[in-house]
Amino acid sequence: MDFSFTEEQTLLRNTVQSLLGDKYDFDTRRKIVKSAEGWSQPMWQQFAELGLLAAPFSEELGGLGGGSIETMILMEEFGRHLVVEPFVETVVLAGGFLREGGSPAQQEAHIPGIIGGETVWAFAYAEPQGRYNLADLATTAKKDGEGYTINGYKAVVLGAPWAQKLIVTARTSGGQRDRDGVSIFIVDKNAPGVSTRDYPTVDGRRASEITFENIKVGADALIGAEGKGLPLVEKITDQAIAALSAEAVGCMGELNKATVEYCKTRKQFGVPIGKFQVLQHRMVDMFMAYEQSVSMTYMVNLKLDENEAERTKAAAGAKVQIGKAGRFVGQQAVQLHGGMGMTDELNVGHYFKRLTMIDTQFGNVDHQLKRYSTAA
Amino acid sequence: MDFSFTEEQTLLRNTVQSLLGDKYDFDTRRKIVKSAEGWSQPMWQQFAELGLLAAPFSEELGGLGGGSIETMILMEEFGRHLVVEPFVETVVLAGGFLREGGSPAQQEAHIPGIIGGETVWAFAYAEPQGRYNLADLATTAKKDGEGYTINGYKAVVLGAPWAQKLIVTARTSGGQRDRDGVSIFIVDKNAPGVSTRDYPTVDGRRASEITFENIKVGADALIGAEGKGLPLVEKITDQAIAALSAEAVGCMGELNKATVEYCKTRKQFGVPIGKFQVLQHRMVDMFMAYEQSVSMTYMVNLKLDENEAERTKAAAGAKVQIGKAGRFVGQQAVQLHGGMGMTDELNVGHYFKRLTMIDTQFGNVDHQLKRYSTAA
Amino acid sequence: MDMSFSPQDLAFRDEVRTFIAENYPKDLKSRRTRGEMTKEEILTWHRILYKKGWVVPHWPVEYGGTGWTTTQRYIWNEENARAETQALLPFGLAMVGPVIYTFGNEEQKKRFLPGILSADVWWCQGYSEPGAGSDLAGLKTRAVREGDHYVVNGHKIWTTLAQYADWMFCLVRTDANAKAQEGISFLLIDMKTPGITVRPIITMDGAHEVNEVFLEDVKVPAENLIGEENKGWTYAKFLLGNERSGIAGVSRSKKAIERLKSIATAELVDGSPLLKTDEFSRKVAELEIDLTALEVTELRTLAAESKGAGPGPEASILKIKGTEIQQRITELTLEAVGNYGHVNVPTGDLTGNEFVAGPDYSNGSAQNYFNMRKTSIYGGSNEIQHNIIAKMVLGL
Amino acid sequence: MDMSFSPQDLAFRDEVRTFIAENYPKDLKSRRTRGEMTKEEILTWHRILYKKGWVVPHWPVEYGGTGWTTTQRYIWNEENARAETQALLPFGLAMVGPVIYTFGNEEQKKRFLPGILSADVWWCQGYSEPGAGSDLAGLKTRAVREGDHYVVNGHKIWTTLAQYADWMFCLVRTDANAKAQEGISFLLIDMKTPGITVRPIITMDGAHEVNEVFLEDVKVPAENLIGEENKGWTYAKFLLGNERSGIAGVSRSKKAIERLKSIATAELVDGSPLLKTDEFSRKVAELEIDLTALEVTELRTLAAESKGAGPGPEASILKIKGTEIQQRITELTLEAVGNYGHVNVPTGDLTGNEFVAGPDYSNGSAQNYFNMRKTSIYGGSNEIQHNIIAKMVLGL
Repeated sequence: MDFSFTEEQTLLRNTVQSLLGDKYDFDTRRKIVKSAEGWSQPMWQQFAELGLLAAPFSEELGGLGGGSIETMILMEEFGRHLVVEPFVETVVLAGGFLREGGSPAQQEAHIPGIIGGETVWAFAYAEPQGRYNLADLATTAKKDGEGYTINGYKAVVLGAPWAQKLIVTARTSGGQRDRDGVSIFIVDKNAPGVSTRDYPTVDGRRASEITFENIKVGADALIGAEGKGLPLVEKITDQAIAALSAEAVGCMGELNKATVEYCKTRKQFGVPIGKFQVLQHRMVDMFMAYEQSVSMTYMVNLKLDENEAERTKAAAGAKVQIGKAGRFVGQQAVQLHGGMGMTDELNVGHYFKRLTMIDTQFGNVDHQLKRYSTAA
Repeated sequence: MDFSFTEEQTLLRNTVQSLLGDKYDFDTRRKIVKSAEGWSQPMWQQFAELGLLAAPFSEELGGLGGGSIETMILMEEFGRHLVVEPFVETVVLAGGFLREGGSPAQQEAHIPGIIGGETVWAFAYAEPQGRYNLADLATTAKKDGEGYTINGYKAVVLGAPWAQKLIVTARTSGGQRDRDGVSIFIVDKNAPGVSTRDYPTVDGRRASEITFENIKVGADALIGAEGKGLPLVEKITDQAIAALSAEAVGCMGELNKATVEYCKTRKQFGVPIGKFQVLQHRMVDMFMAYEQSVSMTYMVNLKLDENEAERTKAAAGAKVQIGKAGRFVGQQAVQLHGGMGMTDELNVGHYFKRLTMIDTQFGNVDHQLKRYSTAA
Repeated sequence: MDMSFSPQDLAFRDEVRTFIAENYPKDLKSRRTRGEMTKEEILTWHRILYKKGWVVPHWPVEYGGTGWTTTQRYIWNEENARAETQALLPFGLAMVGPVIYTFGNEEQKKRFLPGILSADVWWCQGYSEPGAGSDLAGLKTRAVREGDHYVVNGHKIWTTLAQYADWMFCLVRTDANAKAQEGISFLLIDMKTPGITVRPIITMDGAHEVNEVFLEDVKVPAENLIGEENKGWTYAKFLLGNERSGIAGVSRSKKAIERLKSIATAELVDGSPLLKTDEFSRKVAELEIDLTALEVTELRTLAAESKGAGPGPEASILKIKGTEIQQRITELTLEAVGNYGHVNVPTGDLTGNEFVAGPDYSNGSAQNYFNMRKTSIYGGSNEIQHNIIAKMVLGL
Repeated sequence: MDMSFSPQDLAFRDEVRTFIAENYPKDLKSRRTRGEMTKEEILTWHRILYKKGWVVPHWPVEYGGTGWTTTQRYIWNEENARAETQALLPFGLAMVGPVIYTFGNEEQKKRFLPGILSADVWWCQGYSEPGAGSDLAGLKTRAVREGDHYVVNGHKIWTTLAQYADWMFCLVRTDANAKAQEGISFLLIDMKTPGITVRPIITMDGAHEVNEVFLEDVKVPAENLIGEENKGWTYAKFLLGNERSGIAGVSRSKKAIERLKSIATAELVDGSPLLKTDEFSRKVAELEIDLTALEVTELRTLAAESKGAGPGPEASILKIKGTEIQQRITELTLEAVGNYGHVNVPTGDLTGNEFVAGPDYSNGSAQNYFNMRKTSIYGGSNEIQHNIIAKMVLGL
């Protein structure tokens, strides 16, 4: 039983801390978000150069041999700095699908581009009618000679405006919500028949609505076995949940720090407002919510390779915890900052917005509570 | 729009206040609860003499012509004094069934005994498998010549040890949870085949487990039409809910008063603990929970004669409000009284216990939320 | 005891309902927020009511009020909420207007009240300062009397819609040596006076609703002083007391819950309406019950008021519970729209070609949720309201 | 990072698991509370562990400790919770014992430690007073030195199981002029000394667990003073720090949730298990998740401790969250049993023929719920724990 990092892990943390500390302050981030592109390609290149994009890949795949703990370390720092670049989409999700479900040929074809920072990916899975049910797919892929023809519509594909490649879930058989019949495809975003409408998200990122109209992909675009993709989708999204938990911990840590600091300096009625007992206890509750979130984040990141029921409980449990804690800490950080907390100028609102959106990603508290309850 | 009482109502309130103020202090109540009988027959007689038991009956039935507001006024005071005598069971429930569903002959036979304080009633409806579903009945009544034969088991029949008469729900047809097929009977508690096991409840009352073994009752024991009793059961239990809401308001009012008083006098760290902002805000939340409960209690008592959907929403809504508020106010009153709040000696714990049991009666918060949601 | 309306009240209700139906502009109906509106559009409903003579039902008849009873005023508000009409701006009608006719001199009444009624003059509120939020009495803006003028220097913040304002009512410190609540005066300031700069504050939902106002050697004629010098705190408290009433927003919240329920009916979970799931229906039911309780609590306050009791510190309950419910509605609405909660509706200078993803009902859900966090901060934070009840009602 | 146990730890776990299985008395298994037990029954498991040498794993080896690692002690507690063994009384083992071996003199160690280990001497805690609860330093019990004795006068309250106690460790004021936390001494008092009266306090669940202790001119030999006169606060704080660790009660809560789930499986709603309803399963899930988080938080504290960090003020989290969870479990258990929550299980002098209605699992649900309200009051109220974190961790 040990909750400390290895030397390599500590080194990784120092690396990302010093990079973001130097080059990703709040003003820089604001400029990135307001830019036409909405993200920083040069920053992404630096992530690649420093090996951040290689961290969770094995050495055989050209990575640094890390795993979920390395991802957790990075994500917490990305949370602290509200990094908008698509690490989760590209490295955790697409990287995860390729690593755990890809053929050697697919891995060879695509992982170097991820590690090198050349290719950005997005994960097109959600559909308007499907809410958080990963199996609820109206998008279809029909066998067509050796390959497949894909038709359908994907909603709120985060990071898609920046991506060259997409991971797409589609139904190759079965009814609209059957567990069987879900398949996973690699699709070029510039393939004929892919049309996208891009837009900004409230947490300063970009997303697309994507229509697939008779997209032809080859047999080599299929990840894993046809129609058997759902367990892998669940596993990889659980890995993304573990990563988002760490990001949320980073956001909450910063919010708590900022709030305590603000309450120590902001004076009303002649004393720092941090002297008011009600606000003190509120901040203690925020602190406890944070500590409990740290615990669940450790837990889920250590349990991603357990059996399905254990992993599901860990991921659903962590998502519930950060969903509730994120809402509480976010709302109260705004409240305790008063009017200042409401402004776009201060970073407080931005952390709050990001935490709110993290709750939505891959299913909110209600969805995950149900998932937790029904996990065997 | 007017929330004030009529002169008669004010008089009624003064009457009950001065009776209980003089003769139902906490020590007297403790002695009543600890007595072998567990209630006070002489007190009941006084209720009768002062007309309290006649209040909600029409003048034609020998009553004082009041209604739900009169019941509300009495119940609030009963709540303030933690009166254990079976007013709800006898007057609100049995009286309600007779008033709204009884034949003229039944009314003539039974209501004078209620008003005169000679007959005490209990309502035997709950069954172990049925939880809060009023239609979930394993107790059966089989047509037997002119009358019926009743068999079954009733759980936690409040006030039954003191009662001579029972209102019993039983199934005359249909499946175990069908809405149709529920019938309502008047049963003598000393009829052959009725066996009871009595016990105390945690809130200082008495209840019985009752077994019915081949009880014969005549056709005149049936209230309303055979198999069509459920809507009446729902209506009368909603009236009981309205009465219990007022009782809960009485309990909460006393708890809040006691808590504020205690916090003004109890000193720690050299100051009255009521100076600590966290406790102040807690008491404000208790105050608001109380005020919101008063509002819902007024509302339900004014809406008991509306159509079924309106009445259901009002009753379920009030029960949810007092369930949640009662829990919060009760728990916090204990917490703010510290160790003293935990003792049997102080009345605080007794109000808390009563509020806890009120939440259970006729369905707790969860049950009533569901009922509210599904009311047309 | 009786929660129903008298026949006269019901007749009145029909009258106002018909008036609204016949006079509320159709093209305003689809516009939900005033952020996207022009200055003139924001005033549309105000101008219509002004013509009808119904713009200030709560004022004394001599100044333009309608002479309605408390219940009639309640019905009027209900019907407006029911029809989802534009909310009128409070700065003139609810805030400075009553201060002027209560504490102003005849000259001031004549000069300022007509513009408030007609909406020809747009007012803004100069109360909060960077160092004086919850502790309003800690304000530092100085006004020094020089001959027939005051010279004002200071820095106001959270000034709603100051970008459109012609005039500001402003709390200033006229006696630097007096204790916190003394030495404050209530000044009316023409926003065109040299030395005034308005700087926008963009809130986290992207909206420009509030501002900072900098005052640098602003010369304000002494005749613009309301009441007595150094007695401004009295007028300020009077104004804040008026501000709180109506803040429960029960009727608007009812409409918002209706809207929430229709969204949750359209949104599907595994093919069935979200509203039919046990979790969500339960949350909506809790919200509705809370609101029902608050509605009766408000009616009880009104009933007491119509019997002559002033709006007491109990009004703080209306503020606290009202804003909690408003915030909860936006929280559940955001929850209801699912993935489309991510979508940002563009604000500011727009080309008109901006793409907004998702069904119409989902647009702005997140921004609305973010925006409503302000309600527990502004108008006396909910913590301050707790303090008020603790002190004034519980005597702690 | 690693949350799993080493092979050595796993072997140790098997050893203690086997030991408990083989040695824990079968007839104690069905007894859930100690309220119904005789004094001797309460000590059964203690005496067995004493023979085995495992009664004070957390003490230094020289005084009887086992020399186990932090992880091994954690496993030991886990296994006891898993087997639902009797909790040992903390007064000697966890409270006064460590004070005596840390601050007592050799004579005191020889005299008192053996009786604590063997359970031949039953200790109780004389800390709280009617006027000194959360503000313990406000205690008023006076001890005046007269020759080789102290003469003690005062009034202690909430003294758990004092009805059985042979000795009491007691905080007394020895310097009336000193400030609150100074002038306090730590005295050991023989409960048979003339002048001591124990009066039962019945709690709202009907149990007699706590007492008042009146001390009237009680003569206590000066040799019963621990450490230095007027330095008692140091020892008291040390003791309270020990008391807090383990208070999270994670393992016991796990068992209690298992029990709750089996009750909610037996209880039916419309013919289906309560546990399968969306509302109840959701509440149980939230509880389990809270507990999982707390378990890891506790493991993190332990891991830090085993690296040499003392149990810091963060331990207050364990107290707050631990008791919240314990209370919530009893709340949901009461909710689960439905109508049978009304049933009172008789306490006090019983005939043995008392009828208790309802299924066994429902018995005492309400009383247990009422009783557990104490956990957020005793041992430093949860409000005080908040104060501690605010001050010591957040620096507010």
